[in-house]
Amino acid sequence: MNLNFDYTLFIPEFMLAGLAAIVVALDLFAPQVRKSWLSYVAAAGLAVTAVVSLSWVNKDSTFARIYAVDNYTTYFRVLFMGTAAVICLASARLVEDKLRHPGEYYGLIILSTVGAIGMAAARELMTAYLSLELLSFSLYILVSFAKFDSRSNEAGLKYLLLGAFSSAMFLYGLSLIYGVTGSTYYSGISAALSAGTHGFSFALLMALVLILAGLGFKVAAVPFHMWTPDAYEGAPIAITAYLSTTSKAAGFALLLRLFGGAFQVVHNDWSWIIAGLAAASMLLGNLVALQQHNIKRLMAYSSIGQIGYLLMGVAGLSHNTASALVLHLTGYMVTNLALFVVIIAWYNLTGKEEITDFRGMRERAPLLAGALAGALFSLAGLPLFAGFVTKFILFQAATEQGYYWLAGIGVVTSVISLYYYLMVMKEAFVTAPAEGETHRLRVPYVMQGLTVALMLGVFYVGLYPQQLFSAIDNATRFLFV
Amino acid sequence: MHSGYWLIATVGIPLVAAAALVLVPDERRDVVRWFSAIVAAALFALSMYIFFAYEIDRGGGYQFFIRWDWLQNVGFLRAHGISLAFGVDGIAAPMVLLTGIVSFGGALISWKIEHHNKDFFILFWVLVAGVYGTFGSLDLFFFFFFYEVAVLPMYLLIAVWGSSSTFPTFTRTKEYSAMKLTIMLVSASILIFLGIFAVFHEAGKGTFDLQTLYAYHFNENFQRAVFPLFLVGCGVLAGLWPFHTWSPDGHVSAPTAVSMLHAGVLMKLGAFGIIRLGIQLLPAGATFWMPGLMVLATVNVVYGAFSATAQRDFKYMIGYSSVSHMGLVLMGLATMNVIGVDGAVLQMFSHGVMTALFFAMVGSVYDQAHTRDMTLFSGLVQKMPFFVFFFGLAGLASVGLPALSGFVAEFNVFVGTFKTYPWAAALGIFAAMLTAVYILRMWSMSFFGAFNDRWSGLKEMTYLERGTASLLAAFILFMGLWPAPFVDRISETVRHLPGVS
Amino acid sequence: MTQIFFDLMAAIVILGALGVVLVRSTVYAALFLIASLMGVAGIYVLLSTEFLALVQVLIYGGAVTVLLLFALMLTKVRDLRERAPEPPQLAGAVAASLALLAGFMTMVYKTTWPRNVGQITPISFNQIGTALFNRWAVPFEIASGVLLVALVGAIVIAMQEEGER
Amino acid sequence: MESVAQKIPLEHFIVLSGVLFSIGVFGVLSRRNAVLVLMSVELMLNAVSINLVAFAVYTAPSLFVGIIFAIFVITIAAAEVGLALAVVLRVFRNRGTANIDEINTLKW
Amino acid sequence: MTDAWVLPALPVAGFVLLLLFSPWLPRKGDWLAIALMGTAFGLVFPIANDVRDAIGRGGFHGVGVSRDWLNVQGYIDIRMGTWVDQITLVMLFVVTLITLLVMIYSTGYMRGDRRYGWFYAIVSLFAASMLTLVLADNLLLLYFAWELVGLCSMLLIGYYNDKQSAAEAAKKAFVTTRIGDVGLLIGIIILFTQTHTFNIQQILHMAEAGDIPRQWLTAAAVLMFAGACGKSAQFPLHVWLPDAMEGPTPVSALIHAATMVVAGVYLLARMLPLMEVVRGMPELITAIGLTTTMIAAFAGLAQRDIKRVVAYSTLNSLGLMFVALGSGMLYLFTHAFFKALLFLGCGSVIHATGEQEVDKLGGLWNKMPITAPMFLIGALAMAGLVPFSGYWAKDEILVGVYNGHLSHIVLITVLISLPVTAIYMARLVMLTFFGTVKDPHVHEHAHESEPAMSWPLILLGALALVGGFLAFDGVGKALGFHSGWMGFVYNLAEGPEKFHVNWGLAVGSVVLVVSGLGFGAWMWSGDAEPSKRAAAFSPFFYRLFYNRFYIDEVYQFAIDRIVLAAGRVVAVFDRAVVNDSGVNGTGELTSFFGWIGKYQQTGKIPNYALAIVVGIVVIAAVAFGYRG
Repeated sequence: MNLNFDYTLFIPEFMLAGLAAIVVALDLFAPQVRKSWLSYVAAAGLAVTAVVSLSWVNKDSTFARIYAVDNYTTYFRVLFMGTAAVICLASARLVEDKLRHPGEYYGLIILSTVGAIGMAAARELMTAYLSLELLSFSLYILVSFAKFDSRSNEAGLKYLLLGAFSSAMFLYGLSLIYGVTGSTYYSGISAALSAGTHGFSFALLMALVLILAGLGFKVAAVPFHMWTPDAYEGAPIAITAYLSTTSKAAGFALLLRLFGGAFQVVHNDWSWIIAGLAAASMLLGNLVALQQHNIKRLMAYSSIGQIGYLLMGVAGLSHNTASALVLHLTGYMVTNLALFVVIIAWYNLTGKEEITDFRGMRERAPLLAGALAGALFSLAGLPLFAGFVTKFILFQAATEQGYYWLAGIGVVTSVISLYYYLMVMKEAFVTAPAEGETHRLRVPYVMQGLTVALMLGVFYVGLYPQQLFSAIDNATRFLFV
Repeated sequence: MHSGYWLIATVGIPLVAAAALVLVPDERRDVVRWFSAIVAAALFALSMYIFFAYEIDRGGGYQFFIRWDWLQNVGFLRAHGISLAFGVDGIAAPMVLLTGIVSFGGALISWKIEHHNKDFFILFWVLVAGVYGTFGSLDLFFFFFFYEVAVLPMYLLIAVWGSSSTFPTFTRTKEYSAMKLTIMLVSASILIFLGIFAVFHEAGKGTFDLQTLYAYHFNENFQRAVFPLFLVGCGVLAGLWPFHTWSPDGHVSAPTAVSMLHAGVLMKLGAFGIIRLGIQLLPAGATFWMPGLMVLATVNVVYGAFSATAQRDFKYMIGYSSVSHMGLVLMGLATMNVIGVDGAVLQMFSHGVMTALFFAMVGSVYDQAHTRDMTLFSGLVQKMPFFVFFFGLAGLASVGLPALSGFVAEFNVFVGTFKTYPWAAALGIFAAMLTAVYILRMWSMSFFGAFNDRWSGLKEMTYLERGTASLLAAFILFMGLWPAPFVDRISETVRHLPGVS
Repeated sequence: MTQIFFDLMAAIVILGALGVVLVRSTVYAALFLIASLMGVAGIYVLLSTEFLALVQVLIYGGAVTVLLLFALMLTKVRDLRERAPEPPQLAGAVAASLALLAGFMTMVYKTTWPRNVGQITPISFNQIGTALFNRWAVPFEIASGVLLVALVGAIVIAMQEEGER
Repeated sequence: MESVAQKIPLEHFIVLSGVLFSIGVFGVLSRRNAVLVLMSVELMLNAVSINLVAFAVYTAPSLFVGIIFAIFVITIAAAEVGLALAVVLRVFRNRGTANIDEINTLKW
Repeated sequence: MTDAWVLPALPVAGFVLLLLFSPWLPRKGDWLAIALMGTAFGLVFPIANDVRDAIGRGGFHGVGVSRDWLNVQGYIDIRMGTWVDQITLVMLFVVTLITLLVMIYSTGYMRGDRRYGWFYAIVSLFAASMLTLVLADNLLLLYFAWELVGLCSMLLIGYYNDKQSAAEAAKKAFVTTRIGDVGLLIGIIILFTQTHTFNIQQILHMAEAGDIPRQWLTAAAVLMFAGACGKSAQFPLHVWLPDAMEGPTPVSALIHAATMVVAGVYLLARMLPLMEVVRGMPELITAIGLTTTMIAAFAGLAQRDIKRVVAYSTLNSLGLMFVALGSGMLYLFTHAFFKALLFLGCGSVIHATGEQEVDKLGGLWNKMPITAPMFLIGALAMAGLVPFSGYWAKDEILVGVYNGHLSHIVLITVLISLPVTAIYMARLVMLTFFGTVKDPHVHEHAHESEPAMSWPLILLGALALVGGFLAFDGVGKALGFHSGWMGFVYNLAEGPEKFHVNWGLAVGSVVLVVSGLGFGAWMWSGDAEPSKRAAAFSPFFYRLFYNRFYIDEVYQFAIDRIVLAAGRVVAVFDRAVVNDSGVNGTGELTSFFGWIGKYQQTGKIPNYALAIVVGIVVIAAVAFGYRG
């Protein structure tokens, strides 16, 4: 077998590792530097790396058939690095105010990005698993990074214990797959499955169930979602944003690559499971979100609901649905980031994170309020914003695979979600600010810039996604080889 | 042929206006007002141009056609997959004009808004863009896109600038009404959503282009299965019983201009959707289901009228009368014959202008009196003759008095209905009589009689309001006295609608 | 002979595991864990993977268990005995794990497993090393990343900060 | 030692790993001390390792991927324990308990 | 004739000009309205001349001219246009003349009113609508105008907008006539769907040719008749007319006596061929007319308001016109004069005294030397005393009934109504102008009205006196109608219908009327002692008459207890069931599910892990079951 051991493929990952080291070193050896500079360095480094990684566009190469650097990987590289850069920028003030060890904080974010990219790029089970753990470990730490906040500790502990538990499940599933097919390469698995050794089917089923449980935990699909609200609520708010974006997206990147590359031949055996998970996620996430008072918990349930929509695309996995899924995922990430930037900025200024604490945002920080409205509308899937187009395309793709009932649940729950998004908006726009809290707040320029940039992104996806969708379409083509 | 750029401008101008307003500082209220007034006037002129330049003798097809490809050759989409295809036919042209009129009126009426009028106008223009877009779209995706755009700003428009009211037996907060309106409308669009998916999938053309889809002959069973989705989905926005309650409550809580647009054009989107998506796309389904719609529409008409007789709040009364009148629109559509559908479209226009006038009037008294309870008023005519005049004019139009627009429309609806469902026509005409009952009840209760000194502080309408009202009234009279420009355009298109005989 | 060895090791593994989950005393539980893990090492030996057995003994027996005991000591100074779980929780746990076990058993029973693969060639340390650094370099690198992260994280999280107690 | 494959069917290993895994699951579900929960997770991971090694030996001994995998699993398990203990310690320091029943302020 | 559209156009111009500019015009522009109306009146004569000449040449068929108004090729074609024939001409003359006189009269009566310009504007609009109504060549335009006159009527009834009763009366008038209009509209639609045209002449031809299915024709006829009943205040839709007296008196004279209320009669005359084709229709019309006549006659006996008495007399007359069914054109013609005269007389009295309760008036004969005799002429004409115009017209009807194929009961009933009519007219005159002065204060103030009001009275008085002579062919010929007036109006091809006196009827009716008048005069002479005794003698009848047979109460009950109650029920249903249960209930149910789901989140790790395991087990179980 002729394997390609081209280490240049990993240049972006190496750069990231180096960047992480630089950030930690800067923190360690230059304590006089303002800590917010660390975030700028990290963000700049991430941005540069993202640009560098663009040079692999339209190149299809793998490292020993284990690690593919194709358009799909490149797409997610850029996406994850961009997200990480935004998170770094958005955390600056938060880290300064509430957290210690900023170097490690940014370093971990950067390293976790490597893990996320690995999940997207892996075409082999071990690599995928280890990448997943790299991301997870980073997140365990980041979630409990507010050391003196007992809620953060609790969230970290829950996330960690349950994460270990579910990764054990995942691993058990992987081991069974290995046993069934004798390979850990996606292509090998696919080949073995299509060779049709049907005697293995029960082990295969069990393996699929366990793998789905593990990945379901990662992406927070019902019923493997229980950690989500608690972890979201306890985590430092920027990490909540990170959890709801990169962590989820990486899970889906892995899911798509794995199921597209390895399990597509036994599509019938798992598609209904994912459909069920999708339905349960959409329903539970959006219904329980109705009852929330804390914005982070609300976002947690809302993201569970969003996961349901995305899973819909996995259930009827095909090139079209994958494209649609990634498009929606992208739109969702941009929107969610915009929303979280607003929430972080507001939290920085007021120190509050209950929904009712958003009252008077229109009066006190109009820019934030506007972005809040836009982002919420986008999440609810209303037009002009990203959510409408992406959801439309995603649902259309799902119905093409015959999942009308899923699309039905999807749109019904979208309406339910609109209700609680509007409740948030009501506080921001309708309710008057509390006594003595009527003065304008000064939002830092960085946050303003981020808000505007992300909202422009939301509008871009929502109003003219042709290039983006084409790029995604090109990327997802590599899933099924 | 005319340039489609004019048509696309109807969407572009308000959207650009909304974007431009974002940049205006909060405190520059007058800049916002003047800017909006100019935009509104421009749109009004543009709408007039589109309406009158629509050429009658071209067989009622789409004019002002333009297509910009938006998303194609990607995913499940093929060439022209989703395109910004615009064009008006004889049905859309009057609707475009209606939007121009009502939005112009709404913008002028909103002159006195002080609280964040910038935000108000941003949302207002987005709403207007959505409405224009829906009427102009010839692409299934964008039809739905703009349809939702039109609903999207409603929550904030009502919840922020609206008003809560307390009634003897219940309270209507603006937040409640706004939420109900938004949720109900968006819920309804679920059905449209699914319908669109089904149609796209069934046709298998890889495009949402409506003209391509119109050309495809859908299987009859498919049509029967999918048509109800469009019917109910769009019907909710048109106030179809029993999904109408968002409408009166929404009116009660909405600010004046929003009520105007809401009843004036937004509800028309629903009926328009039934034509565009239902009848044109799935004619056989329409033929199959229309008797059912006829039953519901008749309930609408009678039920709305009865409800209106029991209301004490101006806006509730008008709201329920809207339910009744939109029922007439649905009734006209349900006939599936040329005269009836003609009448329905005429009624859409007529009701749009008339109800806008109604709400403009109610707004002018509510802004001063801060109540809309008609039992509290008495003898208003002595203090506000102009107000009563215009209110009366709108009322008479809604009663269906000849020489006013309502008559032309209702008459066509009744004639059309009578051909196929005489009983429904009879009930409809009976409800038209009930309209007289509640309009005159209000009239004699609030406008006539001894003047109630409690309202001695009331002032006559401002000149701006009078101007707005005159504009609307002029169109009521125009259509009532000389309906030919409307009928020519509408009928030329309606006669070519599939399934309409 | 092999069968007996297997049965013995399996018994150790399972009894040890049961001890871990059932014994009330936390320290005993940790000791049971050692026993169980050593049993697993025995299984590895049985499967001719001595390297793995060695790793198992070194890492689990040496590092992990000590770490666990250490943690136990640090966190449960006053009471080393754990209270029994609430009945509903216990019932749920029993039912769920039995159901899972039933699932596994069904799977084992229903699946045709491969047999007769022929002779097992013992795998040398060399081969493992070569594979790890050659073909499996990527996962290896990532695993080192994971370790690094865990290391940094553990320090950051556990480190006593200035002004703390 | 003679070849295992002739003597013991693969099922035995899988059953063993299944039982071990289930016991681990039971431990996670029933234990109250965070450290013990962690121990139970270790049991589960060991079950995975048994599986992997057994499959490696029985199905594709020449590639020994399963053994490599098992090594990684052990590595990760160790790292996990280290990290988890740090977090447990942190929680204990802030709350004075490592009892997961009592760590439930985040809920509903 | 083809330019007849100018007639309504003139007052329309008046309406628009006054509406927009009246505040800035001298005298609020009343001169403008009067001038335009006068022009219109003047223009009737050339048209009449043309028609007369055309008839003289023979073969006159009416002249129509129309334009497209609304055209959906192949489906509906509505052409708006005018149609001039003899009936039209009679109506044109009446409408323009009476309107002109009322306008002149109103310069005095309405002087100083706050909304003087509005009054003239609406009266102009009314005139325009009424002219359109009579000129309309198609049913839709007719309906158009039909509704507009109703609107003007409503606006003018509610003219005194600070009076709640006026508002109520206006509402009642509009809604009640609207009930009839619903019928008319449905009737028109039925005819359209059967004939595909709105043109009256075409429809009549098709009806006569039997091209319209019988059941539809019947339905259309009945429904159109309902419309006529509403507008012409026939039983059971007559209740609005007495209340309509809330409007200014000139309005009552114009709209509720001379012109608008005869629109129903006009409609029947116009559609007569269609009505006659339908079996049973003439009988129905007669029956309704008779009922109205009798109710009005008896109710008129007991009314206290001077205008109401006249209003009941109007009902009485309208009933008679219905009974006549098409042979009542002369009555219509003369009725316009004497009834307008009566109303304007009333107006004069009210203007002079500020009082309209007959019980408070009296002895005004000397005070009002012009009004009183004119009023007397009107009353006698109404009562039908020879030789006043009413006599001849009524005689025409009696002869028609006698010669007709109707039951003798009809004739007897009509004859019974005659003395009753005479009695209450006598009562009105006695109580108002003779007898004792009941309220000295009122009497003190009374004075004759100014010339602008008296001259119209005098003119109308003259017409009421001599108008009936038109019935004689000689008079008609003298005026230039070749075959006499009656011949001119009725018959085109069949040759002139001679006016022939049935002496028995003529004498009999005179006897009845005279005895009625005499009895009335005796009853209410002096202090009206006999009448009081009579009222005391049978309080039941008195109350029955006074309360107008309680028909209004029945309506009130129907409106309050049925329509409005139904409205309230629907409204409550809408609130409680559709909204609170249906809409809110759905929302609350959804929220409740969320509430259930929320509490699954216990915050305890074992529970979360349990959820994962349960999830796996369930999925695996399903998968195994599905596969196994």
